Amino acid sequence: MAIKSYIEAVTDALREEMERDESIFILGEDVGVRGGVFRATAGLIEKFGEERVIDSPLSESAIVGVSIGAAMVGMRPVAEMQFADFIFPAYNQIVSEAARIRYRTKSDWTVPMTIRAPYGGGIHGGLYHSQSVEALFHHVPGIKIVMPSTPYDVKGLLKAAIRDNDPVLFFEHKRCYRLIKGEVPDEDYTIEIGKGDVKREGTDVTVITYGLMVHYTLEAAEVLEKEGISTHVIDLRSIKPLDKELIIEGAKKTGKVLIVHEDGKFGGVGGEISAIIAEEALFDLDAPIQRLAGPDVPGMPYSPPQEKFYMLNPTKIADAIRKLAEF
Amino acid sequence: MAIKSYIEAVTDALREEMERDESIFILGEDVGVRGGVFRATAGLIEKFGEERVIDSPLSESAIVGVSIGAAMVGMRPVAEMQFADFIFPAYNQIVSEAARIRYRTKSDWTVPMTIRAPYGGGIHGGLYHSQSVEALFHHVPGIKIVMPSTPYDVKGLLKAAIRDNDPVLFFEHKRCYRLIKGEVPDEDYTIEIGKGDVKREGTDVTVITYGLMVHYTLEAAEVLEKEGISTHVIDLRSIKPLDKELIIEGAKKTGKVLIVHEDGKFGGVGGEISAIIAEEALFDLDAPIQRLAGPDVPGMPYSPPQEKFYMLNPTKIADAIRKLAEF
Amino acid sequence: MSKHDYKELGLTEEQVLNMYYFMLLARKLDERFWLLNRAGKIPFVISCQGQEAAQVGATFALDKTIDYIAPYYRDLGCVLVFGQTPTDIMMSAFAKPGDPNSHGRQMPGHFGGRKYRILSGSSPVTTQFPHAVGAALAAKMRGEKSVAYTSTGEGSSNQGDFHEAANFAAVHKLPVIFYVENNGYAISVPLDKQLGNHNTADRAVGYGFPGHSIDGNDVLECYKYTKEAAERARNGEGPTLIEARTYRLVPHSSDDDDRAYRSREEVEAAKQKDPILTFAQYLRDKGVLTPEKEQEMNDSIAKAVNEATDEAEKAPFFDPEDALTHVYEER
Amino acid sequence: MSKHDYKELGLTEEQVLNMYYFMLLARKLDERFWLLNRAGKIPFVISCQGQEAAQVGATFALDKTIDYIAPYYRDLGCVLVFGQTPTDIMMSAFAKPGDPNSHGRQMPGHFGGRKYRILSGSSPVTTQFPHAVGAALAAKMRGEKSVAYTSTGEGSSNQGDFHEAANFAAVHKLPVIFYVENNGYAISVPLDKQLGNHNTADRAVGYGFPGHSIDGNDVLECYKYTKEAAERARNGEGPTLIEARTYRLVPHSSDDDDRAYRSREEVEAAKQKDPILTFAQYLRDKGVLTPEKEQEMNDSIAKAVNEATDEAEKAPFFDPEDALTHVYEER
Ligand SMILES: Cc1ncc(C[n+]2csc(CCOP(=O)(O)OP(=O)(O)O)c2C)c(N)n1
Ligand SMILES: Cc1ncc(C[n+]2csc(CCOP(=O)(O)OP(=O)(O)O)c2C)c(N)n1
Ligand SMILES: [Mg+2]
Ligand SMILES: [Mg+2]
Repeated sequence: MAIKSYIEAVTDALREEMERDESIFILGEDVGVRGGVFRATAGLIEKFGEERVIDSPLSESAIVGVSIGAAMVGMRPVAEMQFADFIFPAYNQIVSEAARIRYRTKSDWTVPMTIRAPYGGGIHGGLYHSQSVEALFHHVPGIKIVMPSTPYDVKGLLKAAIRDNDPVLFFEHKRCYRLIKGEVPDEDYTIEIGKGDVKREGTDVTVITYGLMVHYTLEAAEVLEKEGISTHVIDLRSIKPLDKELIIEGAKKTGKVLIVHEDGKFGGVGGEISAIIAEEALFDLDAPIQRLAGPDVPGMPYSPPQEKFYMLNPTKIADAIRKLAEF
Repeated sequence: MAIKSYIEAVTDALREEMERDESIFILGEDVGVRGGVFRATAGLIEKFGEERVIDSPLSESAIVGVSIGAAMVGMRPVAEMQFADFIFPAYNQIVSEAARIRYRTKSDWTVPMTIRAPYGGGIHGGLYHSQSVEALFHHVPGIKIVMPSTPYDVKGLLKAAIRDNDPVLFFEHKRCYRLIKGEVPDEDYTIEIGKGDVKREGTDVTVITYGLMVHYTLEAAEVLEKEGISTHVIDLRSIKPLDKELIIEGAKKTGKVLIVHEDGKFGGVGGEISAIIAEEALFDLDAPIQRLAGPDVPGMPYSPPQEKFYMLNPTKIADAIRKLAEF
Repeated sequence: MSKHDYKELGLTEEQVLNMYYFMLLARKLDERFWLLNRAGKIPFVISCQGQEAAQVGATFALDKTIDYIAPYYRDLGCVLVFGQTPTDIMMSAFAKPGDPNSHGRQMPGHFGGRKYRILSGSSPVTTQFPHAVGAALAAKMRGEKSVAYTSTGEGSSNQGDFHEAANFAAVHKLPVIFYVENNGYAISVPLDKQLGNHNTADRAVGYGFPGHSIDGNDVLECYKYTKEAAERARNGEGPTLIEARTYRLVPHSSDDDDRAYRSREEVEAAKQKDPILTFAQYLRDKGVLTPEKEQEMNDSIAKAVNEATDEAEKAPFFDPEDALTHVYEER
Repeated sequence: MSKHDYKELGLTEEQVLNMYYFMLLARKLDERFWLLNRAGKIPFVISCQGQEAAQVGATFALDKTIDYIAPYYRDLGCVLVFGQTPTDIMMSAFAKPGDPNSHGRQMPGHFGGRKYRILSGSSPVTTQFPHAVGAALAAKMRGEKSVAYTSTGEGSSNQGDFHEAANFAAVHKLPVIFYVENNGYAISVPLDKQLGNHNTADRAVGYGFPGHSIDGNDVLECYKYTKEAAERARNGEGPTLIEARTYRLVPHSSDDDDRAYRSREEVEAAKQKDPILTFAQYLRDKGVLTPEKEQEMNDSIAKAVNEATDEAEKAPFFDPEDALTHVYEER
């Protein structure tokens, strides 16, 4: 075991997988000598050469489309979107192509491709360098979406994504990159995509969340413990498929559910989670299902006080849990 | 009053608006001499000339992007996506640009643009000519989404969309175009975007739906009435903003809610509707909130029996209502 | 009539007859689709008629044992050359088991098939361009000699993916051939309203690789230029853009009525240059297509088309529930 | 040094001094950003340094009373010419009330402002190209004589929107100028990995309108070609593509470290051709920029930059809740 940062876990997973399997290559903007604008691919071009760590032209649709073509004929591309905010020019290639090639050919053709993208706010990024984009993809059958919160989960899930025979969107929270550190085993391991994780056991309120918000929720839970409120914290880790069992189990356990995500509320991932609970565990509930999320505005402002206002934090989360506990 | 088809209501609204306001123009593929592949713009080029009814190159991102630019400087473009399925190349322009220009300039710049797109299945269109795409946009603050079911609503809402000072996605169900007829006033009128409509009053089960499914639900309700089951049918008409009041009121009225949409279930619009109810009317419910939707597969197959299997119909809807009534 | 001498192009008598055979087979299958559609037996047709020379000429220049093609919806000629059979085609038209393209899931014309080295295509146009570039990138990375061929219509060449794919391939000098079948219309939209420069091959200049606008009614010319492009590609010299100038002899699809937007005179004039008629005449003039051979070919094609139609008509549909399978890997 | 004679271009002494003034003002504001950033006062800088001639030369050729510009994030020179003040700029750098671009909502460099006829820009690159085309289409429809100008980097010219916008404008012969500031890098990616053909102006051939690759270090050359393009546009002759060859003298942004990917020698060599130094020399040689005038200009710019910085530093922030406003029209 070693202590690694969240971003080191990314780099380690990439390097180890590329060592293991020659068909894996990286494609993205500035992933080469620059090592990525966040340095997630640092050192890889030196190790694997510019044939396998490709600085692509500034063309997201080509990055994804070319990856799809390469994946169809047997390669395993790991494409990088420099920021999740810039994934939309590739939306057609992801939604119309990557997600459907298996289905439309009954698995005659498949797309074993991973798309990595840094997402999330709180980094002075303004409208277009702070976004969470999962809500714009979670409806799409044929893709998987992973959003890990810890270095351990990052490494195990990124390896699983790369080995998966279907397209996986792998969203990494920018704020976590250097902020979050944790133990990572030295041995090779993977984590099953679609399985959540209880990050804290509790009995009063169940919080269902993912990404940076897991950490904020755990902080809130610490504070609340002193007040005598016990919080059950589910880290979804994957947004698609969702770990329905863990969600239902968590809802039944406390009867009070708070769904937390950084992204805006309306039409967010929280809606689906709430609907699943309302469909399958309604009579186990002791309080309305609550969602705590970002405001429904088109983006996170650059203005520092406004960015702070937009972002959730442990205090806001603790308040919401407290309210629910007292319900 | 005259009896008009759903598509005639589209054409009439376009023509009347273009007569009223010179800044309105149409931009899309085959909208000119061809009058649109569904003939929604039939006769307009003859009346308004090719300067105002523009056959564009096959470039959805340009159609939307050019419309945005024209709208910013004072025009009121009505862009047509030939099929909703082909809106994704323009996703970046819609989501990153149209939806945010007001917000990012505090209304210094605005985008009074309408994007019309025929959507929906049951027309032997296969994966890429049958889609419902609203779930991929309803999360996006800054845009509005209208999905009318009757000629009356089409005309009133399309006029409202064109007069709206924000970008509106106006989705027209292809199957409704010639199938659905109804009374349309001769006088000018608009319908407020964001207001749903009770299409049938009932007391046992509340169905919340939109588009073609409104008609299928009304058919189901007819059948069920003979069995003594009374169905309350809410036609949302607009997906964004959602008519929250009408939804809550409908949920409270019967205590049993069925949400119906043609599109797949996971991450669909139904999730948000369910979550709103679970948040605000949980203790008024007598049964779990149910969602009846298409299967979670990447598209509607072309194979006739499979297309039929995919599509909802009055029988499937009646079964779901019956089950809920008996709960 | 072709201005090329097939022998000078290194083609044998048998090969040119074979080319003609595929062109005619494509045409006859296509004609049958329309009959079936008008009889209410298949819901949708999208045609190759008029573009057979462009398609057959190009794909004949490829190596179907190692190359990949990512064709577009009109490319019936291409997929026949790459091995699809009349039965494959008819199964696809009827959306029945045996359809190698999509197993009944997609509309006809959405080609594919791993065993034929045909990448799966969809409806949103030009998405296949980056895919072909990806296949070419893989070939380069693995040191394989294979070429990726992809085609689209001239209207579709205005999509952003055209540009992004072309530039990407140029940067990496990838073994890919971009082929535009310029048939004068994007559904109803004529060139004047589609293109600032009607010659789409000129775009190659901007990417730094060769571009050729060629006579798409001349199967030998299409063969010649594609052959050269394939050789360049195999030699590591990078992509080529070819525009084949053709004409769409029928409406856009079975849902279209082209009388609204083009004159009958124009269509009639184009029919005079029908590549099948002119190539048949060329072959007759060269003494290659004898009356006996012609009769034989017509008979065998008619038989193949009839049998395939019968088989497909009689075949059962897929089970409805089968629609739920193959969303993700099934283990 | 410019190979053009400003008088032959129809420019007065006052005008060329004014050009120099805007170039220098842009540079000095930009230098101040870096100081503020390194002092922890503003979180982000994206620079115009090295590209001032390309920006000022081009926008000087436009008519700011009727034309629209849709610039990209480096175009500080452009927006100054179109009327933004040092205070505007500093308010934007600090994200405070008075920022005309986004009222504190966007990062600096995301220009806009209706009163300045600057269309609002975002971060996803090249989306402004179709917007400018739309503004040009509106001008044509309304019979106005205005021109729409839009710019981007050479890396960004590989986005699909570049292609779609260019072709659309070509079809309709719209009054638009596409301007590419080719500074040799897209962040760390050099031309060899970005472009199949390093000359992006060659792409104009494919669209059927003129393209020019010009010396972006020569403000007069940039003026000359943009002026001609604007005249063509106003005469209904359609779009022009101009590539200005420049160099980015500083890292991509305050988050970048360019030592990883380019040598100090290369940067030093480029600094010898710094357009501000060479234009100053040109003006001195022509006797236009006298020592007195130079001193005066330096002083007034220093004062303006200082005052604007102070003002912005002292200004209050926006209210947090203000973040919830202007999502839709507020009635
Ligand atoms: C992205 C997208 N937009 C619109 C369509 C609808 N559509 C199908 S074919 C076609 C015209 C294509 O014209 P062209 O590329 O010239 O090919 P042709 O049909 O003439 O062979 C259109 C608009 C589509 N399939 N995909
Ligand atoms: C669609 C999109 N992808 C990626 C980025 C991140 N990004 C910002 S600037 C830049 C490089 C741009 O290079 P170039 O166009 O040459 O302009 P320059 O910065 O050199 O002036 C990149 C990759 C972005 N802003 N938008
Ligand atoms: Mg065509
Ligand atoms: Mg650059």
